[in-house]
Amino acid sequence: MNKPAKKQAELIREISGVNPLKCMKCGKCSATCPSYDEMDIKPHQFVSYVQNENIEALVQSKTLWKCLSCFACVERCPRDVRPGKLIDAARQIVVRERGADYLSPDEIPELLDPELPQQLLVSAFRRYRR
Amino acid sequence: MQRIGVFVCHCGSNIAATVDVKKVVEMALLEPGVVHAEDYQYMCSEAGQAKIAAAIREKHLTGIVVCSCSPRMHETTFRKAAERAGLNPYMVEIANIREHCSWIHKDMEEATKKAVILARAAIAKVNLNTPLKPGESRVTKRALVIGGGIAGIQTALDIADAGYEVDIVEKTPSIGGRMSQLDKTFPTLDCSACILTPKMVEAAAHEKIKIYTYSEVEKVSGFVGDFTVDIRKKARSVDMDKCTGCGVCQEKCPSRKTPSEFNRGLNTRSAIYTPFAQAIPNVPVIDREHCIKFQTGKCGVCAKVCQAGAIDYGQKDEIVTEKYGAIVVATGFDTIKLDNYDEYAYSQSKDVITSLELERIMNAAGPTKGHLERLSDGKAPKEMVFIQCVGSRCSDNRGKSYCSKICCMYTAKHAMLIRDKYPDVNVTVFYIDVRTPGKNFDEFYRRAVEQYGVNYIKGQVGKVAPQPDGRLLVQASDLLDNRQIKMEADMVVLATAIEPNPDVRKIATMLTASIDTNNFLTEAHAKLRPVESPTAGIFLSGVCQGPKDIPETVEQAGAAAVKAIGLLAKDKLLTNPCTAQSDILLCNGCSTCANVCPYGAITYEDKEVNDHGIRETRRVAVVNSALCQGCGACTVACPSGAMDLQGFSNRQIIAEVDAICR
Amino acid sequence: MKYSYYPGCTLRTKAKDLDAYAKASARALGFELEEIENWQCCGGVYPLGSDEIATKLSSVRALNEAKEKGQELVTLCSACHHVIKRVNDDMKHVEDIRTRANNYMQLETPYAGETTVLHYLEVLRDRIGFDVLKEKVVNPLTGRKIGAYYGCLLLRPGSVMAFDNPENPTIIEDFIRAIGAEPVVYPYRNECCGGYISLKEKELSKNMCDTIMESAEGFGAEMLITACPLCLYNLNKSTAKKLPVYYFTELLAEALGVKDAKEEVAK
Amino acid sequence: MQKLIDRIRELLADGTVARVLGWRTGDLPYNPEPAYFECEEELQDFVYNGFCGANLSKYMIEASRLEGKTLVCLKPCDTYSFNQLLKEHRVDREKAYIIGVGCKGKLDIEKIKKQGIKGIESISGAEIEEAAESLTIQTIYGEKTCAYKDAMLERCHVCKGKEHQIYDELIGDSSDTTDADRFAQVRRIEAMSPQEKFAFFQNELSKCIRCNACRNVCPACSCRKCVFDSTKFDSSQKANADSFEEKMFHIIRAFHVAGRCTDCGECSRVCPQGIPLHLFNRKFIKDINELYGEYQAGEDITADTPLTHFTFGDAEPSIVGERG
Amino acid sequence: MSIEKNEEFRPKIVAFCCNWCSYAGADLAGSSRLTYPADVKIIRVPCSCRVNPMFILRAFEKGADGVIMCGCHPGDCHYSTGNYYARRRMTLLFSMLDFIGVENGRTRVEWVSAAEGVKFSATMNEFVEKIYSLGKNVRLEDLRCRS
Repeated sequence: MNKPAKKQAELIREISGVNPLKCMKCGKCSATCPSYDEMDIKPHQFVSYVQNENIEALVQSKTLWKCLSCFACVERCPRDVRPGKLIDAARQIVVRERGADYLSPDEIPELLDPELPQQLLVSAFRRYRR
Repeated sequence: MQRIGVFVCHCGSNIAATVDVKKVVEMALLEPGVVHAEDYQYMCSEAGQAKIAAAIREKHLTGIVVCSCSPRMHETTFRKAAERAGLNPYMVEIANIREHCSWIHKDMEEATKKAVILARAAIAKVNLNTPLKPGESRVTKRALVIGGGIAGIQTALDIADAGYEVDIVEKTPSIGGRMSQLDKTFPTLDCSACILTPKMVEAAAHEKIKIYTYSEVEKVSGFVGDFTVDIRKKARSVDMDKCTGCGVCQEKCPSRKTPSEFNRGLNTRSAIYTPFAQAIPNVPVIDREHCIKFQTGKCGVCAKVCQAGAIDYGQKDEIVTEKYGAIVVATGFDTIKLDNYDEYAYSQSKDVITSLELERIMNAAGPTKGHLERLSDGKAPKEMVFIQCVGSRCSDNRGKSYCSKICCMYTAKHAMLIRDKYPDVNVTVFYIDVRTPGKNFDEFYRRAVEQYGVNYIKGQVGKVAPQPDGRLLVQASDLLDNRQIKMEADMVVLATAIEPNPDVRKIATMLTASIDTNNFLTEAHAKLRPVESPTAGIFLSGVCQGPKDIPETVEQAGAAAVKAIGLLAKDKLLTNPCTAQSDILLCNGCSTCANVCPYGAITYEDKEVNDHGIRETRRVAVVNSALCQGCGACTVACPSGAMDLQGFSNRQIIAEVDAICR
Repeated sequence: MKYSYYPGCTLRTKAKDLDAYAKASARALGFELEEIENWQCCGGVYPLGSDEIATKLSSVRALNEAKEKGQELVTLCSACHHVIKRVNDDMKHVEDIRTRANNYMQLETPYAGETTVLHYLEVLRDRIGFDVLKEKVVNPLTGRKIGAYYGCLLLRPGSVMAFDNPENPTIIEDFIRAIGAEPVVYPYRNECCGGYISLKEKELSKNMCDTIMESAEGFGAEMLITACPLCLYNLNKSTAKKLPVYYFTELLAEALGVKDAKEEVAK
Repeated sequence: MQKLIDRIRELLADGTVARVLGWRTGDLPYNPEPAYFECEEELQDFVYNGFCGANLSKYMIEASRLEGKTLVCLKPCDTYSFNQLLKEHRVDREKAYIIGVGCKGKLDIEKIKKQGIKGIESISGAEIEEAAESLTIQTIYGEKTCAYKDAMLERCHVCKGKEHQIYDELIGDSSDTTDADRFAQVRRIEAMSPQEKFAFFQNELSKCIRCNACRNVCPACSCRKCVFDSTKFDSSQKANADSFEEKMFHIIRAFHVAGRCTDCGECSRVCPQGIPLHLFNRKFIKDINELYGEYQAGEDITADTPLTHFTFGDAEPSIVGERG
Repeated sequence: MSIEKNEEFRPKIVAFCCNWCSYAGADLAGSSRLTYPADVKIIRVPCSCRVNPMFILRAFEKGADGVIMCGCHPGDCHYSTGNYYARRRMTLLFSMLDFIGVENGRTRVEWVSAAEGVKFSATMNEFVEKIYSLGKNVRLEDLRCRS
């Protein structure tokens, strides 16, 4: 990322509408997350990374692509921090700046099977690409 | 025309360094009504006060303005000085040229200009001041304590020991409160009942204390020193004088399916019942909603078996009206409803319980006779999980924003007691922070870890999932190990947030005592007046003011008692003379003012008036100056300007406005 | 009673059954689903970013069309419901989004969240009533033990979706009771199936579905029902316990005795 | 009207009421005025027609102090004022016998004159029985016609409805004459720039001659002594034309009646300078409706008045700036 | 039409402060030496509900350029409910002033507790700055005199 980290953090806060300072570090998000084991930066860490403006690590992290947007952390967060929204905002920044990073049209045919619903493709495109 | 003296204080250099005090004196002398002006180093000193007194006498002053520090600091001082010199104290006004001027401005010319204007406003006001006289009101030497838990009992005992009459009003059939439901108490682990019961007995036996159980406060009127309270004594259906407390009626009662309030619904009780064995008074009540006799007309077993003939199905609610000088609120708390926390499966599994329910399970008189067992199948648990901060510290409107304060300690207590009694049970506590300020408190918690091997894990639980085999899968964070834990447990205990007793809002409204967004009663000053409500004559005891444990509750109960005693010890109270007054010639009798009065101080009377020769009877507003606290809401609501506030009249304030904008 | 109806992409292709059974059942229950003209795909996922406007417009168009017709808008697919309901909430409560979306759309009168968005299940519960449904059942599915699978999209975030208690929902269980079968409550019915992750991380979503399947099976379910084509797809990929998964509308049509009518209605 | 007069005669004759509060024919065909009638003979001058716009509620304050019952004729919109006065204990329900008279919209002579109709000798079509589509006006310059609607008072275009809120009996039919948006003009002004707003009101208010007609007719302005006439606020400085009351009179008056004003429109009807004074009241009503929930003064006398009531979540005053 | 003297504009600003919270907050600002311009003059009232809209109109009429009212935070009123009434009254009054073309920035309500000396000072700085940017208030004085 070429923008300074401070600005990036600002942008994440703005897009997500989340104030990471509200976090009391209870870890309920990470306790709740079904993708926890796949993530390199865990949901609760994600919040403090934004707080500390450690953005470079975030945009490189696998977490962006492992979050399911299932909103379990959003629902259960006792402080209304909603880590899922932060993760999505970071993902937005990445796909907006880098374009199709995580899903390229070329790889799609091999991912398909006869039962696969359109909904899945549509959703994945929305999440993974600009 | 007033004869006004103006006194400008240097306050050492606090004022004089930034304000040209001589200039203020000079300018003040130009104002209408001013016949004397002088400055002095320290007006509040004895010498300064003597100067004021001398000027009042020599120049026959009718009003004075002191240009000095904030009236919140020395208004009383100068009023007293004026009074000693024969001037009505309410003819004194303060121009705040320190906090509002010299301390915040740097430029001397600017600060001086402002000081002159502030003095001018005060002079304009004094020109319209009238002498006021505080009223007197009597003090009824009796206190009311609302709530019969440990807070209420302690307050009542302390007041009674000082020689004043006290009445306790308790909603449930017995005094004792939450503390009577507890098994052991931290940090000493003595049995709760063993320390509480003697206090209950002492209160019941005290000749100065009268206890109304199964009763509620219905209506409060009056004011500090002279409250009138209606107490509803709910029909007990049992004659208190005849009942011997033998308990046969409870044994024989055929209706046995009502969840026991005392045991938090973990087992059932009969329709005629005393909440627990040590209840005071030891006289049962009939729960009419669940009584077969009351519901169907057919039964009457209790009356048949009662040797004393104490059962009285015809008993009716009774209203007792009493007068009190002081009221202490000690309404306590309850645990929150867990409807918003279904991820912890409280409603889905019997083996997910609250800490207060665990108290009952651990208690020898409880539903399991003190055996630690799963409520679903009666089996002994092997693996127990405690979850902290359930509903506390939540800013998402599902729970409470505050820390419930007692949970860390009682969880350590529970964990320790379980490990002590059942060493083969593993205990895991999931916490966010462990908060243990207090004497011997942290040591207590460390003992749980170091001596008893309780496993504390930093991280919140996300979900409790009941498994087909009846065990509970707990999914949690371990923040220090940075891993997600999935562990099976046999029982899960939720450290449920506490909240003020829901009835407190109703009571606060009756008392016009202020209450915060969490329904805790507000104290008059967070630091300096923590046991008084801002409403005079109302005192706060126990958790109704904020979360606290037993020692703190008892401390505060004593403090509230001292404040109440201080009030009861007075024979008379002086009332604030800055109250609203209605001009009966202007009053329309429209009732608008009464609608906004927070104290019910305004009533309407049909009064004979003489309006420039026309005599007629009119409906007019009358202010009870003992009730009026002088807020002025009525004066603005009044469409005709009939209502005005003494000491802050419309003309006085307008005169200030004019002086500032001149 | 006529409702505006938003089918969504998958109901026109892979999930034709979900749609056809719903319409057949609607007819039996005395209401009609009138398809929105020229609907466009909702996008499948709700764009969370507060600065996302363009991606919300297809929902706004559908919402506005329902508003103009004076009808409530009914959805069937969980994802469409989630997206449209949340966009509607934005249009109602977030001034910035409302202004920008309206500036873009240039509608006759600006749209400000006036339309009520209902999921088909909410129509059954809140408009028809499960007790009425129960009376109309001709072929009660007595003896079938059914696990409801809610997934995440219908329930969360609870404050916006306002569908049911997000941690302990009961609407599908009540539905199961109404069609004469026996609901099986299991704790993972509101946990995620993996959603779109199954495109690239098949293993991850399979694991999640295994947990769900095992839990449901353990509590005695013989089958699962869902409202979401993607959930159905993912659950079917589970290798753990192979419980059959159905759309709730299929069982509804069966209970109402109109299962065979679906082909006719589909036209 | 005959039915009304017959009934009034009956009630007066059998002693049910001691007097009648109604309208008496004026010296011109279009200026009937409020009047008391105490006997049969006086009733010859009684009139009720399209020009009887005057709201008689306020007279009931005085009538409540008289011996015996007073029969008062109230149009649907007048009953709101009566109710409001009842709520404020200014009138005595026991002293009033209310006949709810039918109303199909009241006329504004100024509107007729504005159409260039001068030298009026008589007007037909303003009688109540037939809801005439148009008025036929005999003038010294010949016969003119004018659509009834075009001659209606502003307030009738935003009619509160045909239902009487309080009455002992009803005589005659009413209709809802609403055909305009009550707040349209308020909205138009709200949309102006501060400069335009100021210019608008400066232009209107500079016409004011402080005749106090608006205050005197207003049923909400019923204080025994007006604050502008008392010394309570140092606000009665008659001599100085540039004084406080001169500038603030209308704003203060509107604030005094805010939450109590039923929007009866009498202030604008009687203003000799044609100042649209009701706009101030409507602005308050609109704000109250938007900020604190729909409220119609005089509709429900048990309801909380907006300014003597509150909710914890009320809007902050800063909303005024935020609304833009 | 007279030509205005080229004199530096110093606004007249009246601040009504309730005795229990905001006046004490102003005292705290003073004892913490938190400065704000001398243009602000404070009038002490027992409660924000004592502030009659007439006082505010009077101030403007007498030449004030801005009027601010401070009271206890909603829920914390010393008299329980006073500031709730004040809030409604001021909202409606300000809306009316806005309606007749008086700039909304000239009126303000701020809730300042006894502990909020910093907020008091910050609010006053902000408000004075706003009044400077609006310049002299001519409108209310001129309302009835056609220019």
